[in-house]
Amino acid sequence: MADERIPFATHADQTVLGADEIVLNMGPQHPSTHGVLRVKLRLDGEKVIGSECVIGYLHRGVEKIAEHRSYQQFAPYVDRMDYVAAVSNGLGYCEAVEKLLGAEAPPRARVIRTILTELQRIASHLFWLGTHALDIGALTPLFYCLREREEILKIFEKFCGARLTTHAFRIGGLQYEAYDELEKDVERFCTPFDKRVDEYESLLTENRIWVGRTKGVGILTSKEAIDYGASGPVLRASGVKWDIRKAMPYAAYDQYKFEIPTGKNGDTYDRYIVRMEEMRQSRLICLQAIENIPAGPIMGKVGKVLKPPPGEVYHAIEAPKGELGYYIISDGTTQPYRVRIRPPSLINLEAFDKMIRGHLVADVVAIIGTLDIVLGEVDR
Amino acid sequence: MLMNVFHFVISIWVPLVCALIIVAVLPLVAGYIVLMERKVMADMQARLGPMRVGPHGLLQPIADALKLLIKEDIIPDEADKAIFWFAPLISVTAAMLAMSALAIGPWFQIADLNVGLLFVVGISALGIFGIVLGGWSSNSHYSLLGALRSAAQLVSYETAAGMAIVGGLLLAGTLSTREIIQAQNDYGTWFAFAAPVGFFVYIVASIAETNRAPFDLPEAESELVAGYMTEYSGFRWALYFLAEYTNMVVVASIATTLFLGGWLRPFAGTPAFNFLDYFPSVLMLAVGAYCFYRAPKQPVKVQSLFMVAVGLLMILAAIILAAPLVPAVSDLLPGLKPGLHGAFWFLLKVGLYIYLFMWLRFTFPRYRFDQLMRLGWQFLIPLSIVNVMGIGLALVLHRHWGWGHLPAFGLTTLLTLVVAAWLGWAEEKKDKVHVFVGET
Amino acid sequence: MALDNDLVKRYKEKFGPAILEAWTDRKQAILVVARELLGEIALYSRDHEKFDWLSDLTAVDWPKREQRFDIVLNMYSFEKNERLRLKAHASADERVPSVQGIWSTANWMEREVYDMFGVIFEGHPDLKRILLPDEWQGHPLRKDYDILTQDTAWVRENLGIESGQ
Amino acid sequence: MLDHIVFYFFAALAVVSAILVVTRRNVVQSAIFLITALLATAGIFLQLHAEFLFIVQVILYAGGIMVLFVFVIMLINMDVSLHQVQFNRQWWLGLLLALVLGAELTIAIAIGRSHLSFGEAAPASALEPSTQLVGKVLFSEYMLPFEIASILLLVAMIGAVVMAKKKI
Repeated sequence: MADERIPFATHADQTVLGADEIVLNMGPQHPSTHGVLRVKLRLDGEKVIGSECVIGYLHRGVEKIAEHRSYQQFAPYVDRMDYVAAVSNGLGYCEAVEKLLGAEAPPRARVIRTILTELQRIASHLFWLGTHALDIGALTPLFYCLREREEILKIFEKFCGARLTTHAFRIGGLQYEAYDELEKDVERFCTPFDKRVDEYESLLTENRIWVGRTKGVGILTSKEAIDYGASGPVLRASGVKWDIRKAMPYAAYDQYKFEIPTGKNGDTYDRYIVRMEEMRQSRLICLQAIENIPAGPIMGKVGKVLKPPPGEVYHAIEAPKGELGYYIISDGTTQPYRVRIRPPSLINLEAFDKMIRGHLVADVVAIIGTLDIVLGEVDR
Repeated sequence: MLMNVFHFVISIWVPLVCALIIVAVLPLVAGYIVLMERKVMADMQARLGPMRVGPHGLLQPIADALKLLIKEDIIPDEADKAIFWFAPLISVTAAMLAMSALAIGPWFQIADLNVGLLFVVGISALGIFGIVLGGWSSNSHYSLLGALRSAAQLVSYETAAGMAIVGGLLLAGTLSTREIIQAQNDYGTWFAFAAPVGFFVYIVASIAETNRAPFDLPEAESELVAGYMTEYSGFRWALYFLAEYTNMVVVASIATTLFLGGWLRPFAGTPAFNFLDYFPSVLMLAVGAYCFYRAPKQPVKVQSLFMVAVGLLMILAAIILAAPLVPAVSDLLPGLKPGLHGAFWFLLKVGLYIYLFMWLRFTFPRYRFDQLMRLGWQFLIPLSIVNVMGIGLALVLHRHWGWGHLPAFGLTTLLTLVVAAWLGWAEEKKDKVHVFVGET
Repeated sequence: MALDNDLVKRYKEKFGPAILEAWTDRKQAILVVARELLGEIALYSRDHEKFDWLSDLTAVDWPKREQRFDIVLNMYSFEKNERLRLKAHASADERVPSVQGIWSTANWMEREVYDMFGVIFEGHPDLKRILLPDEWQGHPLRKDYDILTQDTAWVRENLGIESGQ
Repeated sequence: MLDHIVFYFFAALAVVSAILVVTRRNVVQSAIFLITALLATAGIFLQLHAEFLFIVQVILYAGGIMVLFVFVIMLINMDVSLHQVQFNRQWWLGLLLALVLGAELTIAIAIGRSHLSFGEAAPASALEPSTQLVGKVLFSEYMLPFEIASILLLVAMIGAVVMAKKKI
C-alpha cells in the first residue's frame, strides 16, 4: 500500500487521520540537535508531515568581522566556525589567501598540512560516529571513538599547543617547525587504527537493529543531492563520485593514492558506510605522507604585511562535512574587502526537510545525525 | 480471643519477616544494581565508572539516594496534583507486591500461592497504570507521548511473555513457584533446556516489559527527553526508578524460577557434580581475597579500612556458606544446606540474568517504535503461541507415546525454529514494502 | 585580463548584449551578465553548459557604485570539472530574479543574501530572514552598517542591554 | 473473626469507590475509583479462597480492560468534556427510581429469606487448589460454552481489526 504523501502546501491542516496535527518543537535546547538548531516538526501522530528549521542562534557575524581585520588577524576566527574540524577550516582560508597573493606554500609545509588535515578528518568523522550512534541508542561506540580522537588531539597539542581551535597554519606556510617525533606519533596512531575501525564496524555494521534504524531512512537520490547542492559524504553516499581532493587537488593530495568511497541509494546506512571508508582512506594518506616529508623551508616568500593586489578568488577544499569554499575580494589594502564562506553544513541541512518527510520522530534524530552538521558553521 | 490472635500472628510471622526484609532490602539492592550497571557499562566502554564515593564507588548508591531525598520535588502547576503524587506509588507497589509469590530459597518465601506465577504476572501488569497516569498527569507534551508509547509496548509484550510462561507451565503442570522448582528437580533438566524457544521469547519479552535495553523507547533520551518521567524530579522520580529495577528483579526471578531451576544447584541430581557445593564459599573467598588485595591500594586511609571490612564480610559469608558442608553441622540442622545454598544459587542466577540485561543495553542501539511493535506482534507472539503448541505436542509424544526426552523435545524445538525462521523471513520481506521512499 | 574562449563565445552568441564583460582573475573565469536575464542565463548554464551544481550564491556591496550590489553565482560542472562565476549588478531597490527554481540549494542562500544585504529576489517561495531574528531592522553586511547601528530596539528588549548611544 | 473484618473492609471499599466513580467530576479520578472497586471485589474472591478467580479478576479487569479505559481517556483530549455541565436537571428522577428499586429488592429478600439456601461455608483447608478445579470443570462439563465464548471473542477481535483497518 504506497502510503500517499500530503503535499506540504495544499491542505496543510488536514491529516490522514483527520485529527489536527501536533507541532512538536525540537530544540534549540535539545540533546540531539548537535548545537543550537531549532526544528518545528509538524506531526500527524508519530509521522512527520512537514518541518521548518530555525537557525541563527549561534550567528556571530564572522563575515562582517572579516572586513575589519587584517588577513592574518582573521585566521583564528575561521577555526571557530566548524569547531570540530578547525584545522581544515584554517587550511581552506590560508590557501585561498595564498592564491590571492599568487604565493605558494613550500613542499614541506604542504605535506605537513595534508597530514594534519587528514588527521582532523578522522577526528571529525570519529566525533560524528560517536554522537550519531548515541542518538540512535548505541551507548558504547561514543567512548571508543573519543578514545581514538584523544590521540589525534594530543598530536595537535604537541604541534601547535591547542587541541580544538588550533590556528595551526599561517598564510604562506607554517608557523612552527614540526616537532621531531611527529612521524612516530602519527605512525603510532595510524598503524592500529584500521583494527579500531573494524571494532566499531563489528558493533554496528551487521547489527540488525542498526541496519533497521538506518537503511531506507532519509533517502536522497543523486539528482536530488545535486539539486540541493549537497557535498561531501552526503553527496557521495547518493552515488555521485566527486571529491575536490581528486577533482582539483590542493596542498599535497596529488602525490598520494587513495579511493573515494560512494554509496548507492543515499540513505543513512550508505552515509555511515561512506564515512567509515573515508576514515580508512585518510589513514592510508597519512601513512603514505609520513614516509617522506621533504626537507626545506616551512614558510613561503610572503611578506610580514600582506597587501594582495585588488581582485577576487574562490578557493574550495574538501572539509569533512563537504565543500568548504572561501570567496575573498581584496581591494589592495591589508584588510579583505569581502570574505564569503560557503558552509557545507548549512547547504547539506537544506535537504533535511525533504529527507524527513513521511518518517517518524525517531528518524528525525537519526537524519540530523547523518547530515553531520555543526551549528557553528551553519550560523557563522 | 487473645489466643487465636496470638496463634494467627505465629502462623504468619515468617511471611511477615520475609515481607519486611523484601521491603527494606529491595531499595538497597536496586541501588546496588544501579551501581553494578554503571560499573559494567564503564568497563565495557574503556573507563572506570564511579570511583569517588567509597572505595571503587561502593557507597555511590547511598550517596545517590541521599541526593534524591534532598532534591526538590517540582510539581508542574497545571498538573493533576493528586494523580501526579499517586502514580509512582502504583508502580512501586505493583513491583514490590509481585515479589511476594517468588521463592528466593526453600525457606524464604512470603506466600506459596497455588496461583503463584500467574499472581506475579497479573500484579506486575498493574504497573502500567503508574506509567500511564504519571505521563498523563504531568500535563506535558513529551510525557504524554512517552506514556502512550510505554503503555502500548507493555501491553503487547505482556502477551508474548505470558504465552512464553504458559510454555514453561505446561512442563511444570502447576502454578505454585515451589512446586515448579520441585518439578524441575524430578524432571532432571531445567525447563530452559526442555523449552529453549520459550526461554528465548521470554528473555526478549521481559526486556521489553521492563522498558530496557534495545526497547527503552518510552524514555528514549534523544527524542522524548525522558518520556513519562520528564516532569518528575527528586524522590518521586527515584520511585519510578526503584519500580523499574524492582521489576527487573521480578522478571529475572520469574525466569530463574521457571526456566533456570530456581534454587537448584546446576546438575542437582547427578552426584558426580557434588563438588559444585563448594562453589558458593569458594566464590565468596575469592571476592574477599580481591578486597584484601585492593585494600592497601586505596588512596584514602578510611577507604582501605572499608575495603578490609568488606573483605571480612566476604570471608564471613564464605564460612556461613561452607557450614552446611561440614558433616557435624549438617546432621545437626538438616534444612541448613538447601536453605542457604538454595538462596545463593537463586540470587546468582538472578544476578547473571540481570547482567545479561545490562550487556544488551550497552551493545545494541534502540529500536524504532514501529519496528518494536512489529517485532512484538508479528514475530514474538505468534512464535510463543507456536511454542506452546510445540510443548503440548512434545508432552503428548513423551507421556502417551513413550518417546524419550530428547527426541520429543528436540523435534518440537526444531519445528518451532522452522516456524520462527519462516516468520522472520516473512517479516523481512514485508519490511521492504514499508520503506518510506521520500518522493514528494 | 579579458577572457575570450569558446565558452564566452557560446554565451555571447546565445545572449549577445546581455553578456556585459568576461575576464579571468587568478585563472578563474568570471562573466558579468545583465540582471534581468540572470534567470535565463542560469538555466542555460545548467542545461546546456552542464554547470549542474550551484556551489555558492552571495552578494558584495560596493556603496560607491550606482548599482551597489553584485550578485555572485559560483557554479561547478561535474562533467567538465570547471568552475564559472556569474555576476549581476543590482541597485538597492531593484529586484533580482531568483534562481531557486533552477537549483533548490539557492533557497536558503538567497534568504541569507536578503537577510544580510536586503536584496529582494523575485519568485522566491518565502523570502524572510534566515539568521537574524525576524523583527531585526537593517542589513548588517552592508558597508554603511557599522557597529553603532547594532543598537536596535530588538537588542534592548530581548537582550536587555541599555542603549549605548 | 478476622475474615469478617476483611470482608466488611473490602465490601465497604467496593461500595464507596463505586459511588465515587459516579460522582467524580474528573474522568481520570473516576477511572481510578473504578479500578479500586474492581480490586475490592477481587479481594473478596481471595477472601473466599478462590485464588484463581482473584487473579483472573485482577488480570482481566484491572490489568486489561481498565488499561484500555485509561488509554482512551488519555487519547481524547479532556478540555472539551470538562466544560459541559456534569449533572443534567433530572438527577432527582434518577435518585427516586433508585430508591424504588432498592425498596423492592429489600422486600423481596425479606419475604423470600426462608427459601434461600446458602450452602454452609466450606472449611478453608478442605478446598482443593482452585486452579486445577476450575481447569478440570472448564474443559469437561462446560466444553461447549467455552468454545462458543472463544468464537465470540474471535469475532469481536476481527471486527475491531477491520474497523481500525482504514490506515494499516
